[in-house]
Amino acid sequence: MAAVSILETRGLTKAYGGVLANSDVNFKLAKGKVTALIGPNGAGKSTFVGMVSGRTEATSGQVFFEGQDISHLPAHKRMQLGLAYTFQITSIFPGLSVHENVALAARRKLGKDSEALEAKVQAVLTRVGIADRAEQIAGDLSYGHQRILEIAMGLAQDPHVFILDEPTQGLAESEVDDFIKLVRSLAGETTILLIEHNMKVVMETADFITVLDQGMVLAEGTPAEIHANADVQAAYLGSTPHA
Amino acid sequence: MEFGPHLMLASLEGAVIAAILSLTAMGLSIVFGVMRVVNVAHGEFFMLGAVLAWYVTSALGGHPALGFVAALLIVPVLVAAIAATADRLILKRINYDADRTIVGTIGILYIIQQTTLMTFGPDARPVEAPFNTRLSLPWFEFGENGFAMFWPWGLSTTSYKLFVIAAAVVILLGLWMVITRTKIGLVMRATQQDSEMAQAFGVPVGTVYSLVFGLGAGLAALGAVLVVPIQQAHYLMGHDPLLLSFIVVIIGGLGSLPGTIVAAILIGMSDGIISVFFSPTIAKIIATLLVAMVLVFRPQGLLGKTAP
Amino acid sequence: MSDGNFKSSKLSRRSTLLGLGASAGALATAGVLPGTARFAQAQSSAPIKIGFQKHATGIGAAYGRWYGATTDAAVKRINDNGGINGRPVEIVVEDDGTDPKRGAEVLEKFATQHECDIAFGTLFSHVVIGSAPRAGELKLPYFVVSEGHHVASGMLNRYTLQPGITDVKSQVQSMAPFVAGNLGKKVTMIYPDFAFGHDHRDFFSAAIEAQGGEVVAKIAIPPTETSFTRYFPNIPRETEVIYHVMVGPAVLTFVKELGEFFGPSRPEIFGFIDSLEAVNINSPGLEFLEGTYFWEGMPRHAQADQTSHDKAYRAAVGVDDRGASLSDGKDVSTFAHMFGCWETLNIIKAGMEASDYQGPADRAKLIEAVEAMTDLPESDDHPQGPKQFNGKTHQVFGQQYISKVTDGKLVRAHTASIEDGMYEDEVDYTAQSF
Amino acid sequence: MTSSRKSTLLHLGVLALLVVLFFVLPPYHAGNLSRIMVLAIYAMGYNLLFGYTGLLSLGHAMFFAAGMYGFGLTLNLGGWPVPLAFVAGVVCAGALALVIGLLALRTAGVAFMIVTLMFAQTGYLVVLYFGTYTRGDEGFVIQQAQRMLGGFDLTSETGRYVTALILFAICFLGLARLVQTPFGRTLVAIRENEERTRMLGYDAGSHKLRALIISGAVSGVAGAAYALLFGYVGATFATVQYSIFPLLWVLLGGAGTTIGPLIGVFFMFYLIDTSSTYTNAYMLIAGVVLVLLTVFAPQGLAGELRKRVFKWLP
Repeated sequence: MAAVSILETRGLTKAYGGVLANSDVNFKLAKGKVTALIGPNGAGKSTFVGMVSGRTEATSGQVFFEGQDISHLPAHKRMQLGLAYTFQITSIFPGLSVHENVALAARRKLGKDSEALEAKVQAVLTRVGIADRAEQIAGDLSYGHQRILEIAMGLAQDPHVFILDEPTQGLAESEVDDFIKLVRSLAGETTILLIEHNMKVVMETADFITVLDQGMVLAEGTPAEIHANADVQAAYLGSTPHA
Repeated sequence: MEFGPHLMLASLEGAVIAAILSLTAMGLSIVFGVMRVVNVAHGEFFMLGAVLAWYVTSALGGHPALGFVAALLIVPVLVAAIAATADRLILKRINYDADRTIVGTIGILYIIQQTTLMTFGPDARPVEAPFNTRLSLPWFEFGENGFAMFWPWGLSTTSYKLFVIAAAVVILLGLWMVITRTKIGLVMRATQQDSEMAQAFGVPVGTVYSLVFGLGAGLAALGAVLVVPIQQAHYLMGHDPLLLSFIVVIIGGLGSLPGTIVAAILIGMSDGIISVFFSPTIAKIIATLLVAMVLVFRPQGLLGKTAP
Repeated sequence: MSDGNFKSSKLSRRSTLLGLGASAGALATAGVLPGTARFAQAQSSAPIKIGFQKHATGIGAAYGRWYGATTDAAVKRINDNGGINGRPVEIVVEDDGTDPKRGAEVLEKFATQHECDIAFGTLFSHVVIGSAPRAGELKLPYFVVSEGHHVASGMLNRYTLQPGITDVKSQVQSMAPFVAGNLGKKVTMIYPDFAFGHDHRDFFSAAIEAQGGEVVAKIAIPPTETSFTRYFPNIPRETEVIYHVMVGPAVLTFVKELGEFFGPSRPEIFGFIDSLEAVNINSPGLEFLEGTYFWEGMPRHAQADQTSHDKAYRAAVGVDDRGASLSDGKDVSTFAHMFGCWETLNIIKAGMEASDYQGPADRAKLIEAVEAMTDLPESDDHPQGPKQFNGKTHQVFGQQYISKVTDGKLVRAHTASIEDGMYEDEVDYTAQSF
Repeated sequence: MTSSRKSTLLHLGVLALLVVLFFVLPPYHAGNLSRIMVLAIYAMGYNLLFGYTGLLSLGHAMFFAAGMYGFGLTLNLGGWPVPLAFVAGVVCAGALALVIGLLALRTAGVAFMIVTLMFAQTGYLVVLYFGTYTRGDEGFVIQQAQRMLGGFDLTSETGRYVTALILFAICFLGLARLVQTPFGRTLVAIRENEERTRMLGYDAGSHKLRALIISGAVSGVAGAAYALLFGYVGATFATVQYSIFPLLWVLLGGAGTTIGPLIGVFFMFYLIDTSSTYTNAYMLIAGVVLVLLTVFAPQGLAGELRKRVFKWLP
């Protein structure tokens, strides 16, 4: 890969009891690009991003972010450095308004500057298309809107690296298309690490793809390269034709 | 400091406390496990059991054993019925919401306490034990004058106290059989694991909740009936059993019935045994701090699997 | 909130109080009291209101019930005899919940809501200590029946007095000569590990040493304890006398387990009846108490030489010769303490009459009148026995009794004189301004 | 009018009402109100942790008592001047909260409840154990002469009311402001979803610890104020009962609302005071009312108001 990497893991390993969920993962994330992380169920994708984001403690190995070793930083410190993370299972503040949800995400950086904060929240909500629902209680939103809200919360942090863990899971077809548009519009603005099962999304958004299988990196490359890769075909694509 | 006898007696006393506590805490644990609510009124069901036991025995008269057996049969059922009614009237209506249940059961606590005060008065009421033979052994020691025996500084207990320990073991075994071997137990466990799923499979979850709430209160009352011949029935006696059961349930690990028993034994015994080594109030301080520290470093409890 | 009795202005309040119209007074008299009592002509026939702080709920409720019964009986007698200064006495009862915070609130309620002339009170020391500062600030005379040493120790204030019951320091101290002389010199003390128990420990240790005895072990029981046997092996084998004093609902357990521990081979046992107040001495499990000794503030069981005062007092309060309710022989009173309410109310009457008390403006005069009291002879007003009041320390001193359980009855074995319980003044409240 | 303007007006209005009430209420009720304000400070301290941060402590009596004894002992035994002793009380409570927080915040949920309960119980026993200084359960009196502040008599009805009102106003406005700051908003976020808050880059642990320290210190203010204004320090205030009270007040008044604690204390106080005029069974009435409230007004009084009428209620 030619691009400059913004995030890198070296020998990242996670063992649950005797079982290795990830073993010796060496991974580089190209700056400003969309990289998709794919692999069959149980391949260790969520564990991997968990270790990157700091939610899950690594058994061994290192994580570098913008050249800094962040292996021993707690999750919130990594977020403060410019990572953002959306959960596989929707995680918002259900009792607060949509506006406050996004404001919480933006406020860490903008702090007491209420005007800048307001502008930021409006911009993000408009961008993802739920500005008209700003005053609604987040828990009352439809499932699709809640997922979009969570993405908005990620965007509001102006992340350098935005990790999306299966963002389109459970979305309707039209919502998936909107999502694809959104991700494309972010290209160049930020770096995206996308865990995705939906091959359509992967193929239409990703600049690079990394395939994880049984906790190890199976293949890396552009979508075309991956598409052509025989190992991947055998291990993954061949057996699970995409939707 | 008479170290040997003190330790022995403390263990014996601790065993009696642990026996009663395991029954009471088991009641709270089942309610907590199945319904996921904190029943602040649990101690009052214990108190109600004790006071009603006094009432039944004194109303019947005759040989103490007669009244005691009657109390043992009637009182837990009565208390269970009261609790089940409270569940129907109040907890069901608030959907077992965690915060509201706390307020609601504090309300029930006040209601039970005050009603008992007005109905049965403020005095401590004794109940005569069905049998109460004093058992004592001397303490042996080699002193200046060679081998010597001391009365009564050795083992001193009563047949009734030993009976309480045995009774608690039998009741707990019975409970274990009910939970693991019967349909009622199966339904309870199913509800505990996933009440929505259980509902989908046709389990009448509302009824199960009422039954479980009643069962929990009934166990507390049973413990109380057993303890009144040792302690007295008093309208404020529910405070300590509540706190101790609460502690036991958490220390044991939420929803873990074996954990509850292990913790009951630990808590019941530790108090007494620590008091062998320190002055009584310091012993209490240490025992209390110990409970806190166990949880600080093992928040899921001793036998709990995941963090609550 | 809902008392519907709001006065519009604070300024007019005092004057309204002073001039409480005859109409209101007449209403109250007609409404509250039957026509049996005839009250002498007085400047005002409005009742004298005495706020009664009662342990109706909480840990002291067993005492509160009997304090209430005694108070009612004493007030009925006072009213039957023409009231105070020709005015009837009205008791305003408020529950203090045996809680110092509520106690203080209730005292404020007496002073500013019920507009009581004085307050009269309660047993548990923490309630008294929590309430007394408010009494001082509200300038409300506060007559306590608590047996605590807090009044005489100087901790409280000029508005707080204890004229009806001897304090614990005096009680404990007066026991020492008998214990050392008749029961033994090596004493093991068992007491609750809080202030009340510490008073016993400190005062008795000093007193027994003065008698040439010693305390060989001090066993403090934590306040939350419910079982006691494990503490008993700590009683040294050389112990000649066990001195026990416990309070609270677990006392019966304590005494029973003490009996079970020793069985037939016990040392002498001396206890404060506090361990068994409101408990039938013939309860199952207490058989072993036969032959043991108890301090009693006033003998629960009528003695062979019963005075006419004792007889009249029992009849008025409604307790029988065994100190139990006339209507229910199993309902045992708190006989060793509750006489304090009776005697205190009679002191209040005497004080009000001596100071020609008319209303709240005369509160200071009332206190001065009580402070001036000295000898209080045994009488229907003081059925417990003769007393001496110390105006400087606001504390009364009286005879104490030691009874031996004989055939299931508490038989008086010794009467400690007033002098046995005297100690040096620790405060002079009369030096404080009102 | 914006929500924040409305809420500013509301807070100032409450304070103005309290000032007016002093002049119109008869002395008994004015006296009650000064006590209610002191207890409301305690409830507000509790509310910050429970209502806003979502941490249910069953041990807050230890912070109230720390304030009370920190003040009472330095004043009585140490002979410190009133302001210094008062600060000592508050610092004691805050420092205790720091230590407890470092340990107890390792836990969550019911374990946190039990851990705080146990620490509070330890605190109670420690007060009894050092009976030589604390006079154990009996407690001790702070003499009228000591309760002066630069010639201002804090034991007069006026002095007491004014002091209580000033302390109340500081805590009331301070906390109302605090929960609107980014810090306060983050506490609410932690209550709603701690994991999400952490993954937004907030240090949840340090926020919770700071919330606990503030909560403890405010509870300590209430404890010290009680001792100062009512002249009594006693172990009763360290018992479990006094840990449960603020929970009850806050739940009744409305958890996570700024005026809920005041409403809750006021309601509970007068519920007991009024019903006790009619019957000894006032706790029975209190019990029934609690049950009815939780069935019909689950958000507490202020919470229901917010839900039904004043959506802007802070």
